[in-house]
Amino acid sequence: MSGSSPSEQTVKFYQTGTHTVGNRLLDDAKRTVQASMERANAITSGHRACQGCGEALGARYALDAAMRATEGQMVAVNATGCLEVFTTPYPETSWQIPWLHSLFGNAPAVATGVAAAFRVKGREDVRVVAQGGDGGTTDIGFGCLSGMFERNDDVLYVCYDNEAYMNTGVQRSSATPPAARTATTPAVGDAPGNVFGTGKNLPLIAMAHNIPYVATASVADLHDLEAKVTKAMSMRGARYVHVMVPCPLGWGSASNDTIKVARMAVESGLFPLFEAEHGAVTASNKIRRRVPVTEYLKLQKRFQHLFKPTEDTERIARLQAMADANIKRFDLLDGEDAS
Amino acid sequence: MLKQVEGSQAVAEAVGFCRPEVVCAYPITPQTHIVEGVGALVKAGTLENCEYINVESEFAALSVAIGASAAGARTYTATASQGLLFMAEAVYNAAGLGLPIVMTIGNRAIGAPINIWNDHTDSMAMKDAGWIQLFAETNQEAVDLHIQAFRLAEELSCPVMVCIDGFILTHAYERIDVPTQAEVDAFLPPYEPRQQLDPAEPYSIGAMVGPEAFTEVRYLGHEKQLQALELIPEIAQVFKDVFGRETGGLVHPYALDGAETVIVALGSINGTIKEVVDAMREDGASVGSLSICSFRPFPLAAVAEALSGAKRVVVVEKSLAPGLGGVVASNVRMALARQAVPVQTVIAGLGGRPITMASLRSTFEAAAADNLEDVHFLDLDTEAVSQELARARETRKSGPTAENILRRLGTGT
Amino acid sequence: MFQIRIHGRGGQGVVTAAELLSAAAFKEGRHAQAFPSFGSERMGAPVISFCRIDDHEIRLREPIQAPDALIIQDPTLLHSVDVFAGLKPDGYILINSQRSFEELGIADFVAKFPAHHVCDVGATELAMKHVGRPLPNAALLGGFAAISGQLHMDSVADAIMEKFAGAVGAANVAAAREAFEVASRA
Amino acid sequence: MSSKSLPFAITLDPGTSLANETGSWRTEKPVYLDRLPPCNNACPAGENIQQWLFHAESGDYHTAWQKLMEDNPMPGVMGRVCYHPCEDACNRAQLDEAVGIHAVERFLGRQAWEQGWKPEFDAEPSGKRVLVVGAGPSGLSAAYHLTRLGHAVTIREAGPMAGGMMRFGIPKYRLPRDVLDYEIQRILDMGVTLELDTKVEDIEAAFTKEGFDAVFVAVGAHLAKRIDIPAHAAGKILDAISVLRDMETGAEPPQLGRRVIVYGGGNTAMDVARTAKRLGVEEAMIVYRRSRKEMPAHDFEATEAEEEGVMIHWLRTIKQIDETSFTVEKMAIDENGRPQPTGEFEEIEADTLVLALGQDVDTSFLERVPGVEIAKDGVVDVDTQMMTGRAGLFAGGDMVPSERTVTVAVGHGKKAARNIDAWLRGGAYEKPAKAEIAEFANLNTWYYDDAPKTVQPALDVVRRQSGFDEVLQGLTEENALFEARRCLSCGNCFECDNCYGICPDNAVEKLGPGNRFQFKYDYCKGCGMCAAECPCGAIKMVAEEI
Repeated sequence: MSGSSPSEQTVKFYQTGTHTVGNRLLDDAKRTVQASMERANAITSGHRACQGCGEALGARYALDAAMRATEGQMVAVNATGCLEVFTTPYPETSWQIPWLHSLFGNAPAVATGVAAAFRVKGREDVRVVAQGGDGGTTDIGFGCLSGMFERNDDVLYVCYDNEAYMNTGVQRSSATPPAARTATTPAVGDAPGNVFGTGKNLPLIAMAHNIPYVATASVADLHDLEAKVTKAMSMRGARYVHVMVPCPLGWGSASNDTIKVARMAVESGLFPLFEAEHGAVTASNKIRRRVPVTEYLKLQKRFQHLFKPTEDTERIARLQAMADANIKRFDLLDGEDAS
Repeated sequence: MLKQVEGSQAVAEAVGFCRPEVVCAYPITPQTHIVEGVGALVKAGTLENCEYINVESEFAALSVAIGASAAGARTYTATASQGLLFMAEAVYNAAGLGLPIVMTIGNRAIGAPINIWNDHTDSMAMKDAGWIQLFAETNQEAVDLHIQAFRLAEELSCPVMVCIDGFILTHAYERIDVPTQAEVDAFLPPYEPRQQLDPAEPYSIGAMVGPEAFTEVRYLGHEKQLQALELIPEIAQVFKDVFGRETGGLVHPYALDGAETVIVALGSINGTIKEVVDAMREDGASVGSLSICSFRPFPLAAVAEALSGAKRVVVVEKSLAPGLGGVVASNVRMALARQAVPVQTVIAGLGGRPITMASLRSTFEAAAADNLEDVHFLDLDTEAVSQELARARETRKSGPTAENILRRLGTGT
Repeated sequence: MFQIRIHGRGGQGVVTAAELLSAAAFKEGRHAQAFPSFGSERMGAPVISFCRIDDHEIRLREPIQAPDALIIQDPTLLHSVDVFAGLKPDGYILINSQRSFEELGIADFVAKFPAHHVCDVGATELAMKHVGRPLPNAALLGGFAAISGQLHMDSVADAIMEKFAGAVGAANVAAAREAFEVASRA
Repeated sequence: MSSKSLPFAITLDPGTSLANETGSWRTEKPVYLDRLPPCNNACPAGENIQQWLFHAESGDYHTAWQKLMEDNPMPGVMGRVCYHPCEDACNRAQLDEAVGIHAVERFLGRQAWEQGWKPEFDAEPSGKRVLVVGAGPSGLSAAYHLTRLGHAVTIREAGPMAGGMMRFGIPKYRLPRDVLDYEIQRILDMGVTLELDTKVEDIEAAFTKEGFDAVFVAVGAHLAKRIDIPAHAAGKILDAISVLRDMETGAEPPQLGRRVIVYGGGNTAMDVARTAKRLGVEEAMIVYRRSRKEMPAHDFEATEAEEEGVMIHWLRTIKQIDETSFTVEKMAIDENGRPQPTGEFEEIEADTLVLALGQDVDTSFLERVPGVEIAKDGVVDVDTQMMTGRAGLFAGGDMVPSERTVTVAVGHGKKAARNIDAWLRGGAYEKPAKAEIAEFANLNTWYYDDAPKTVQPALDVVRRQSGFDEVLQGLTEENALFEARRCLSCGNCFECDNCYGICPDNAVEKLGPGNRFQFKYDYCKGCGMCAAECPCGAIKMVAEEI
């Protein structure tokens, strides 16, 4: 964030700095694809996502970035889930790219097949992106995903993580955070919400496969999300990008808070943004303005029971500890704050 | 070219000559030798332009095939038994998407109890998934059906299962006329997908379809099977013109002239049945047999016609619909809806139980004498089951049936 | 139709033996069908394989219950399995052993069969001698050709050479030929 | 492509969901609006600060300057002497520090001088003639704006030089004269006639004899307030205004002796004390009866004065003068903020006392004009149109009730000009309604990079004590650009593409550079993300009437 050559300044000190989608004075390279009037709009208007859907947004960013990276030579494979349902209810589809939906649990394998087909036809210029929600990725599709990773197939898999089975009505997945209320982890009893000490960290599992590239991203930092997808598309082999996409319906957050909620997840340390290559973490995004986890939790009804009728300081502390652990593990603080 | 070769190996070679572009492999007995064979062809470079993919499960195997086929590649895989059931969801999906995948089933029983030997329960479990199901009577037919299957699948844009009896065919060394690449090329045109994933034409494939159109989609799937009823004999005819062999088609009638008792069956058991028929005919019995090659679509008309002269029909089948009886028999009865002909079911060869000429003959003679109960379980150890039933009646906690019987037979551990 | 049943143990090439028989018959323009007693047997467990030889297409798929010939690759099976089950009265018996039928304790049984139909050959020793490994199956095929007259030694040799290329094949053929001689003299 | 060849229902043609107009889901809809930035709202001269910064931040200084000149004819002067209430109101102050608006304004003034830019305007000559009395900031501003509106203007100034308090009230070290002269000259170059040393005594004659269609008087407030202090033998007593005037007009600088007491707590007091210091007096002292908290002077002036060695005696009143010794009584502030005597006394030695207790207006020449009302505190009453009781006679600047600063005066000039113009055209000036203020709460400041204010370089203290060089230096272009870019553009879209980029429904249409965006209401579901993520609060959610 430093450096004061005039050219640097025109970017850094422009009103919007590096944080908005674009702006009239930034050179194109510094804007996101979404700032362009010529963007691909892989998912166009008329889809049936809820108001303020983080997944609809994250998917457009990811796929448009991939479209740019591949100059349009791209195919998308989709697991069953909200994204698939709200984009392709007969007789209309919102996709403007070649798109295939097969099943809930097999998107990675289907993508492997698509990639193999293009390879055998000598069309290696056509790249494959597979995508699914956290349910399709961390649970039912986990076996196929691991297989795709292990074979190092030339597929970018993007997981849109909204931390529960939203399509079926907000049931717990292995990506649901502790204490979160879902339809299958109700906020009742003396340990309301999801159980502590459960769940799996898919980015780390992906890293364990030693694949070329693993990254986490968030709709809170759209430049970063795009940059990571772009970087992923510059590589061959199995790549994995895990994007946090808030779900206003499932999280009980305001539809206009979608980006704010995602931002608080990042700024609190609960959702660390990092990159890894061949199993080793290579970079992490520093927290800009650190906030306590309560700033994040309070925006969401699924955590409401942590504050009402009385503040559940013990569980809040455990969640804060998770954030602190991430901050330490991924070195999320800059210089002096770090100490 | 004539060869003395293992059935699996011959099928592998035939599949290779069909120039598949993507082959997915996951091991399961008794299908394994086939994908191993294809794999060897790819590895050796004999089969070029083919991606051979070792996957992590049958579910993945067919899923990879779905992706490859949707992307316009000629795609093949093989499985059996539990494997077929594990990929069940993808089996329906491939048919729903109209992807012309060809898959070999090395027919085998389904557990529990776990059993690796042959019967037809696996294929029967998927009979209504929307795939075409062809049953091979011999290894020669197994080879030929694969070549026909690709053409059939691709002309209809519909997946095809070629069902081969596990071990009985897959592991048998026989004289097989294995075709040449040139012959296969002459018969099987390059794959031209009806639709494929293509950046130049960015369709969405696999949309969600609601009540307003789902019935129509299903109807069209049914219609496709009906078209197959026309196409299967045509393709068999073309195949005969090229290869000079009469294989495939809908049904294979045998010694039906004046046959009052007609035996109906699927797959390799028809060989033994023919021997029995010949033997009985020599002794003056008026029996014949009908081998059904195309189980899906089910050739109602062809079966009705073949059985038009029969006074009674005995269906020998290697699968059981618990609580009903025979799966094939039920289908045959539908074919005979307008004929007052009794159709009896003989459940035989479950889990690899040998089907002997002797047992069949006595059964057919009983049938001919209208002295056969329906449903008849061939060579059933009635003593064993009655004792187990008695035991179960006595004690609430009777334990696992299979182990109990084995214990009683003294072959258990 | 001539039907052969082969008894042995997992790892002794029982299935290969049946395959080779069928291949040899094929080379003589005959139809043949070889198949194992399907199962998941492991090394050492009793294994059976079958081979049918005929002059026209073989449609029969049942296991061979009344064999015309028995090849017993492992004499220890004599006491654990009913290897002789269903053997035709004028059937053939070939046993892999250097010991006499008396020593094997089956003298009385084999006496019921035509003398030239029964034979024991030290096939394992021959295999050790020629191949260097205790794999009796190929050698026994030579013995079978000699006593049954169903196959020519040369077609057996061709089948072996086709299955095992080069030196290994040649060594097995040598073993088979010596077994053929031994059996012919018996 | 057609879907004829494609499988029924399962396979669909791309982008067909455009047929599904999800706009019907909406209960609230976003609308773009321009809110009024607090800086603009606070500017006495009515400058559209956010807008000229908008151009400046893109490096288009000329456009920025022209925009600024629409409201204020003297950016160079203003960037130096204005007490910039805009910066006090700046939303950025709540983020880190206020934008250094005055510094950028001063920079633009400098650019204009170096590039020789002229104000662009096109107005049909109205044929009307307007007399402006007084060449101070108010009069000059009025003349400038009236000229832009097409009227012929004559300025009559009683003094020898134009500029009024800008020249006679503000020392060189705060406002170099070359800057003042240049910007005054630029106004005259537009065709304004300036008559110096011409005191107007008869307003009526200007209408009747000379035939001016309207007259604007802005003669300021020049009469120094005096008080009586018991003095046995009074030492030298001067008033601040005369001292500062003499600095401009006198043959040589005023003689102040070794020690000077300046009596008062306003900016003028500070100016005189600091001037005295520069003239070389050994002790420049300020005596003020209240504390620093209550003083009318701006804090930075007191600070700068102290930096330069001026000694400020807070809470003191002068009770008695005997030659060079001054008896002062300590005061204390009561709960009402008023100073009360304590009965404690001190002695201070000084050679000269300069009174800086404020000024009164010389309204004598107006008293003869029928209809003109003089308020009790000696200022002239004007209506909302800034017209006196005499039709066609308008007044502004220090002589009417208001805060007395150069910027307010310039604002009066503009306001008067607009009213005079409307009156001359037989109407009344309608002030456009104010848009709602862009509050800090309307902003999403996450999107603004961290960028602390640039500090203007200041002259070192020694040189400040010894000469009249300008204390505050200007900004380099890089710094000015940087400072301009710190503007949050409160309430006004600056095309950051956020709404366009983050709409989950692609319901925002980008119209291209300079043309901003528009909503595609056919698809907008009304989630409100655009409004929430708009950095500058230029989007508002309004309920759909159902």
